[in-house]
Amino acid sequence: MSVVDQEINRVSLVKDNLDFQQLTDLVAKPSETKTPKWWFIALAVSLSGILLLKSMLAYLFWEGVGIWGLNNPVGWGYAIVNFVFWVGIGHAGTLISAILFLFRQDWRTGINRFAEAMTIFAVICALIFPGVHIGRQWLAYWLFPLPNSMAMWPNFRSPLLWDVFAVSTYFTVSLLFWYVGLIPDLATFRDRAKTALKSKIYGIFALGWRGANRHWQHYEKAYLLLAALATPLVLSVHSIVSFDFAVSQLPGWHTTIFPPYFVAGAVFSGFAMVVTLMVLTRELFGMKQVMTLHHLECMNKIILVTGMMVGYAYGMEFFMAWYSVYEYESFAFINRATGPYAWAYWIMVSCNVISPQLFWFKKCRTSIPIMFVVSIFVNIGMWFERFVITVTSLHRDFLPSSWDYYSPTWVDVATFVGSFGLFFTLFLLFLKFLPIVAIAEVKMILPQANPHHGDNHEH
Amino acid sequence: MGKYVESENQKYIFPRWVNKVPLMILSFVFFTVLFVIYLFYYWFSPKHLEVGYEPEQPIPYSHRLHVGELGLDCRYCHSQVEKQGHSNIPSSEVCMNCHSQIKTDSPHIKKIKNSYDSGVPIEWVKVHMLPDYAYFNHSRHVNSGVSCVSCHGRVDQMEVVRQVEPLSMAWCLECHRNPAPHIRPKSQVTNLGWQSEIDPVELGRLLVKEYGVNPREDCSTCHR
Amino acid sequence: MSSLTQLKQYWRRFKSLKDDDVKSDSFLKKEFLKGAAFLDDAVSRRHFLKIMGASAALMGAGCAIRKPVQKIRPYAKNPEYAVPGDSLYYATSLAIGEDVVGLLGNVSEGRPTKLEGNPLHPLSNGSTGTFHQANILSLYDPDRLQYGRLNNNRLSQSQMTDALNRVYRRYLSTEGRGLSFLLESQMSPTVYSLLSKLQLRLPYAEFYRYDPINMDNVKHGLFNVAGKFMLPQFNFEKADVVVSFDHDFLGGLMNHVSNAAGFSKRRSPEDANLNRLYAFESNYSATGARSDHRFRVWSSQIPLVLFQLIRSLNSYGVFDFGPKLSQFNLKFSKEDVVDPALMNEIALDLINAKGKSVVTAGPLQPAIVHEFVYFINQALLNNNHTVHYYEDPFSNFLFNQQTSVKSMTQLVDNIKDHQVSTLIVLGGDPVFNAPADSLFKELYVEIDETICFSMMDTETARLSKLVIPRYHFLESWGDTKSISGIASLVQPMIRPMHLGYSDVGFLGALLDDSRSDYAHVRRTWRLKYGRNMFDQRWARWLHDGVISTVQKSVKLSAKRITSKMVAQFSDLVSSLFTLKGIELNFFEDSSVYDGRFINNGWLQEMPDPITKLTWDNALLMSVKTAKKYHLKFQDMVKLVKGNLSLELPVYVLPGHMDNSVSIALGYGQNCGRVGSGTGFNAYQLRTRSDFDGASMVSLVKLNRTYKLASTQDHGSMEGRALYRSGTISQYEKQPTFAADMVQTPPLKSLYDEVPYDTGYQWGMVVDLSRCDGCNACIISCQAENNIPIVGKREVLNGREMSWMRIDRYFEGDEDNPDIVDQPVSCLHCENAPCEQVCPVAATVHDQEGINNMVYNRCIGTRYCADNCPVKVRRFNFFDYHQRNPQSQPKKRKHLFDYVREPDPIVQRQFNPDVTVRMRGVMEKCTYCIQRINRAKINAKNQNRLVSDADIQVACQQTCSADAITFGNILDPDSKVSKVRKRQRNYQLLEQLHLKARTTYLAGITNPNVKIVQLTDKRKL
Amino acid sequence: MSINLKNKDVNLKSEVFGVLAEFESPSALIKAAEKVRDQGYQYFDVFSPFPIHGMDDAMGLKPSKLPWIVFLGGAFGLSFGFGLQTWVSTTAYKLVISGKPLFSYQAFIPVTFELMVLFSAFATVFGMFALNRLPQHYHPLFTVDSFSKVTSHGFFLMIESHSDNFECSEVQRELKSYGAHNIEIVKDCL
Repeated sequence: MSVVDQEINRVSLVKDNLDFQQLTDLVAKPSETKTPKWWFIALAVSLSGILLLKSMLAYLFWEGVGIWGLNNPVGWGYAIVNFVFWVGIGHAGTLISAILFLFRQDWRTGINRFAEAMTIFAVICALIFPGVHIGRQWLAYWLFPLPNSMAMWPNFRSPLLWDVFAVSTYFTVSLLFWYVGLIPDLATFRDRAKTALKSKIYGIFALGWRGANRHWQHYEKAYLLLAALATPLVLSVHSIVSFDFAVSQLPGWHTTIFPPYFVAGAVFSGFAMVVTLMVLTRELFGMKQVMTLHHLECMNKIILVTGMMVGYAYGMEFFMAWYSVYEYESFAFINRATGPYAWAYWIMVSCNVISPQLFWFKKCRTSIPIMFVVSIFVNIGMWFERFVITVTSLHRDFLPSSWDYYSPTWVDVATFVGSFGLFFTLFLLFLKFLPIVAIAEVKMILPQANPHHGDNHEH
Repeated sequence: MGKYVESENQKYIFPRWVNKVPLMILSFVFFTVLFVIYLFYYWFSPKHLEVGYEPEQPIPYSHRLHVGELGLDCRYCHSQVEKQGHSNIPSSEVCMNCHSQIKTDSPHIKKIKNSYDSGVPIEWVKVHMLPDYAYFNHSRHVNSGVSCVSCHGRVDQMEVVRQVEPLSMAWCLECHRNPAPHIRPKSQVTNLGWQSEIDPVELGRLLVKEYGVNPREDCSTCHR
Repeated sequence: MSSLTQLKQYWRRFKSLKDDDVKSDSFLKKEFLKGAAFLDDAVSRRHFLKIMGASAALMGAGCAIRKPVQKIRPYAKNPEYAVPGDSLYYATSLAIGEDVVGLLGNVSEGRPTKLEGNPLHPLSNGSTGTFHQANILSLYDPDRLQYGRLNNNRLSQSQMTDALNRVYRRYLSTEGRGLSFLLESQMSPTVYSLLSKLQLRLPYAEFYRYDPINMDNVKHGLFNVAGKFMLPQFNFEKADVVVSFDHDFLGGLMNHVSNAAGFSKRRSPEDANLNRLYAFESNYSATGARSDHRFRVWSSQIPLVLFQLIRSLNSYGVFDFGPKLSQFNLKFSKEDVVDPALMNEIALDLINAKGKSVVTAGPLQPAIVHEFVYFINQALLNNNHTVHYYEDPFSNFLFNQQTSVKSMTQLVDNIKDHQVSTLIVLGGDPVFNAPADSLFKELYVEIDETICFSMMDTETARLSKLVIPRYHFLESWGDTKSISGIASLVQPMIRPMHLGYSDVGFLGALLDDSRSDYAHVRRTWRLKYGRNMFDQRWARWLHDGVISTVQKSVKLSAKRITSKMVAQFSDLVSSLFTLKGIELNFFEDSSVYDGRFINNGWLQEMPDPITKLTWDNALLMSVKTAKKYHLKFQDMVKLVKGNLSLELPVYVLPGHMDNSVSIALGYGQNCGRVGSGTGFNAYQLRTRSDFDGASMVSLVKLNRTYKLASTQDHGSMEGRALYRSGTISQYEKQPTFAADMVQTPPLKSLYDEVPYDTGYQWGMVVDLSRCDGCNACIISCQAENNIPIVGKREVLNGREMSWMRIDRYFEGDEDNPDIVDQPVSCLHCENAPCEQVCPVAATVHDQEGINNMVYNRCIGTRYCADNCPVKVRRFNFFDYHQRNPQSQPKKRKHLFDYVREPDPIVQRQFNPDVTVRMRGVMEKCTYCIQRINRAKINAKNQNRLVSDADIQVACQQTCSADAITFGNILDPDSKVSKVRKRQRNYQLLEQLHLKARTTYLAGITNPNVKIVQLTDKRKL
Repeated sequence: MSINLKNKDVNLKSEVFGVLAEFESPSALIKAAEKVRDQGYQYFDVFSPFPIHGMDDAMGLKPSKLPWIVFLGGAFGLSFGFGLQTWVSTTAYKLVISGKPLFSYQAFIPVTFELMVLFSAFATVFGMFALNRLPQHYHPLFTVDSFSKVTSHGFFLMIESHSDNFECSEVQRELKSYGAHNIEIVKDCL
């Protein structure tokens, strides 16, 4: 028995073996103690980001997409790049909570809540762009199969329509998943509430959860099933996003390697974003005992792996271009590395392939500053990856006569910056008012949660 | 051991009736959705917005009187309908053909006279309107035996012309997909009251063959 | 709920609306709005808010707003033939410079919307050039002069008439002393008859002429030879070998339409034996681009080259130069410009094609050159066979017997010694385009009374005391007579929109003649053809658009070279060797001609056939020259010539002659909202001494740059098989070489494909061998399909809208590359990549194989454009119609309404059969679906099938080279189905399995094998 | 042992809903649950801050029916998705797109899959709610103050009064014998 136990928790996932109550106190602290000043400052900053985003969108609706840098060969620019970027980031959460759950990776419990929240906020940011990047935004509802007096229906052969379904489904399911996970912890907050109002509000969302085992039974089953559903989903979403490119004709887009390559990239960027945010949060909210270095190290290992996968994909693309003996294809890639957008390409490579190599060394894997910097590099690199794929393939395709150069306008940039405002606003609110850590799940993996735990001490 | 102290927290206990609330909300949402769907389907559809449009015209020309009672043929005034895409609105000249003698003292006829003399056109209010991107061709329809009635209704019974069909794309397609019920002998196209002796659909099917009626669902058929 | 019932009432009761019915809008605006983006409505803000209140839920969606109230205004008296919704064609003709073309005006609802060539007019044969197509826009140019102006006071029509009469009466007393006329070239017999009347009444009135672009040198050259002012016309159809000395007979305006037609007939091997074209030039012209052998020479050295040819011909005993030749030889044999061996081959080629060749020199070459060109043609027995000479019908007028420069010089001198008290400028813009050293501008303002008769508010108009607006030719009665003697009528198709006169009317008013223009024109021809049967004749002329098509060429007996000629020639040639520095050449611009089309948006945005520049001209120079002066694209330079200078940007044009630069004339005016501030005024460097001929300039680099808007940044084909061409021998060896160029694995689709094997199946074939890249198709398409202009800034952003573009590629070494032109518009692929990616099915196929673009369904994802392999889809990033500089503020009707709208005058040009696209939708070539539908409906109403005769798409109709064929590819009798079967036929990017409906016939060149061998040897 | 009179919601008219006992640890709880199960009270439940391994067997619960609900949801989503696309492109409006056949099922797979997942997810979550009778904001247990611990570190077991042979004092005695250290009578106020 005891041997098995030690085997199970050979690395303690929670520092200074807290008991159940201390754990609860720890997680509930941010929402119960006085809000630190930096939180308000950060909120103010990100709110002004939202304001920026709002005004840019208003301008866009008034004037038309001409205010962006798009031109004739390059019909897709920042909007789509940002969309793919945010969706990509939005993969970490579900991946952590679903796939790692299925693989029984107990260390996920410390961070999954946090990562899922990030997922949802990222997907919200992503969802803005496809909606507004079209020419006549007020007709966006034509994308949905609604009966109408024109007797017209959407075209289900279009990858863009697949996208609409994929991303909205993904958002809905992630939201459900997240909320289901939240219920017991909301109940915890309800029961600890200091004021009637708080207890009322949390109470409403806790749905009257009372930890009954007859509930836990269905609840666990539901959680398992959701995980089982979310796993193929999370893989499908970015595959389908990649279809937007892969199903087209363009050299540089029309590649079979895209789905796995995109998924890997998504996980890569998602985990990087989680690390960035986690490093900050555990410092600022004193979650060190739950979000341990061990967690971060695991994350960094995955970043290293996925980074290698992405690098492999980069190489593979070139190989296929050469191997295909298809002049247009080969040109597209030579143009990437040496053409007018070479700068973007090499930023991408150095950030995505070279910088994660540091994580081969445990020192770097476990050094907060290094991992913080690298994770930010990876995010930059992944944004450029999308930029490179979208723009460099478009700006020089089949007929040299229509070749052109794309450069964003200030509106493009401002809109992108604004989307970060939205992201961080949501995130800050989450940090303040919701359990950052899945309390119930962490308790499950505490040693004393094991029903036979008691016995060992008796003998 | 824990800092947990009971007296600290103000616990709120929901009254029993709250348990019914979720169900109520659910049913409420359900009905509002139904309502909204109805809103779209009827109130905001051409069936409701377009049909029944009956603007007042500068001159109260009565189709009921001229067509219904005096038996003028549509083509007397709308003379281009068989040759052109547009079915033309008659020029003041045409009115004057008769009204240079008849009812010359009526104030409205005077208006027409003035326009005829001065050359300033009479501003009729358009009743049946298609959007600019839809190109409807009268001649093509009339020449394949689609009666005026099919789109304009019993104008011969209208004191003031009124829109009776939604003229929506879906409505157009209905006929384009199944023309037979709307095809009649070319000779009867302007005879609004015409009734077929034999089963109209059967007749329609025959005429579709005879006239080589082959309506398209292509976008380019109506949109250019 | 209550608001909803109100909504209902709103639809039912219309009384409530009566009060705020729109009365403000002008008659025109209402009449001409079909096809425009928004219509008048009577929805006041109040009612609008009511509706919105009701449909607040739908506000975002912006739907459920009922279409606004529309008014129908039938004619009070129906004019004959005028049928709402149907277009009528009236014949007319247009003279620009000395070029005359017969036209048909497409008039719908009383407004001409499109010009087509008149098939009955021999110089047009149903096709046109760019200027003729774009002229319709000049008619609806809101910047036109709209009323007379006397020292900046408006004049009514009657006041203008009085003003002119007063002038006339004043000078009657002095018999015209002090009165001077400055004319631009006129081709109207009636105008000339009135002019002669003027000369009669005012014998001492002086007449001068000035045309910045003219045929003077040719005329005077031939005059020196034959004593007649003549111009040659070439029968390229019969010519096997053509040698052009700096003559852009395919690119220039003069006779372009007929030249291109004749020339192209000999360019497709299936139709006739290919001709062969040798071109000697310094600038890269359209003619050079079509040539089989192009030689870069300074245009100033053309005489020397000409002499080389003469020498070679002489050596083969063809050209009898007389005794003088030997001394020539001694003088110049060292100075060969072109490799004599090659020249011998050319000479041989010409000799083999005796009587079936053409030698021609450009109008900018001095008269003496044209004299010798004449003798060469005479020696080669071309005269009266492939080269016909026609006497200028108006050369009996003394002022027409002088060169523009001479005439202008006299005028200037007379102004100087105060012999001119009144100057009447009959058309033209001399203040802008007179030679820089003539100081015309400075002197013009000193004249007591200056009268300017002009359509636009030109610089001349602004400096004139009295300004009289000139009608557009579509508003006026008149007539034209081409140099070759083809007479045709000019009839109005719309009531003059502004005050003013037609050319005839102006002179009539001046002569105090109360007769109408109509009467004047009739009179001219009645005097010519007599009274009997005149009305019937007149009716026929009006209908056909031509009075007589007989072209009586001058039959010339053999002429001999005089010693005077030889002397002149040798002087000229010897003077060449003293030339130092950089050679500067001016050339006629493909967009603004001499500057008169500066305010025409379509032409301004039309990419130049060679440079692909829009909205500007630039200093063209070769790669070597640019390197030499460390210049690159868009660098500003200062050209200095004596005390004159001009600053302008550089355009590096591969194939341009080294140490030689060229500038297009006509830009850099301040005229109109569209044209002002575009380009640089080359006239500032043009002096009388070297008005035509090249001049020497020095060049200073400025460290500034200037953005040039080119529609094609990349000139190389990157070795891709896009434009496919081969020599005639290759073609004969392997006729299908073009299709074989790209080897693809068997192309199979994942899906079983739609067969398209019934009914009409539309298709197009473009013969690259015929196309000379003249751009006429682009403008025609623009006029037919309501395509907006986007302005220079948007062209720089790469957002030009034209549905058709002509891809220009350079091939070969950068010193003297070949230029190939490939017209590309939507290929209407059967497996269209654009369709499958559209999420809302806004672009789909119809049963007839056309790739429909449904604007009203499009939400603007731009995905289709991304996935279009040929990038022919055009996106409305903004609403360009409302952004046009000539648009005006609009009374907004509701929240989602526009703030601006196109000027109502411009709106009249819109084609009512084509939807005007709003912002945010994609558009592209539709195969002129509106024309197809019209033809189909007419045919069906007549219970017959559509045949070739029923349909011509806009680009095809206007193409003078007959390079575009369109029709039903299933119909075995249709031309397109036959042409499609030709072995040169190939698909663009067939490896993508597009199954494009638009296919291409490979370009075939006919190089001289011996010359190729020789040059290859030289290379080794 | 003694009825907790501090409980403000208890008034004389209220009737006994069940007996609530608090235990020290998961292991204690699981043992107690086994005993109660053997006693044959059919209406009892245990309450804990997190699911406890083996508790289902200890309580003798039948496996959850949720998977079947999810299966139905998925099946519906799948057929609805594919059906919709097929109907739209072959029946509703026959449009030729990129020369593909009207019924190009290859292209319908992604949306079909997504809708299947979507509807299964809905079935999972709302099925779970249904099976758990959630949301249920009021429950007699919430009237018990000490019960607040259940979401933090409290382990409870309750036997409901409407179980057969439920006798209040007897039940309390038994629970005490199972090692419960704090026993309360839960009252349901009417």
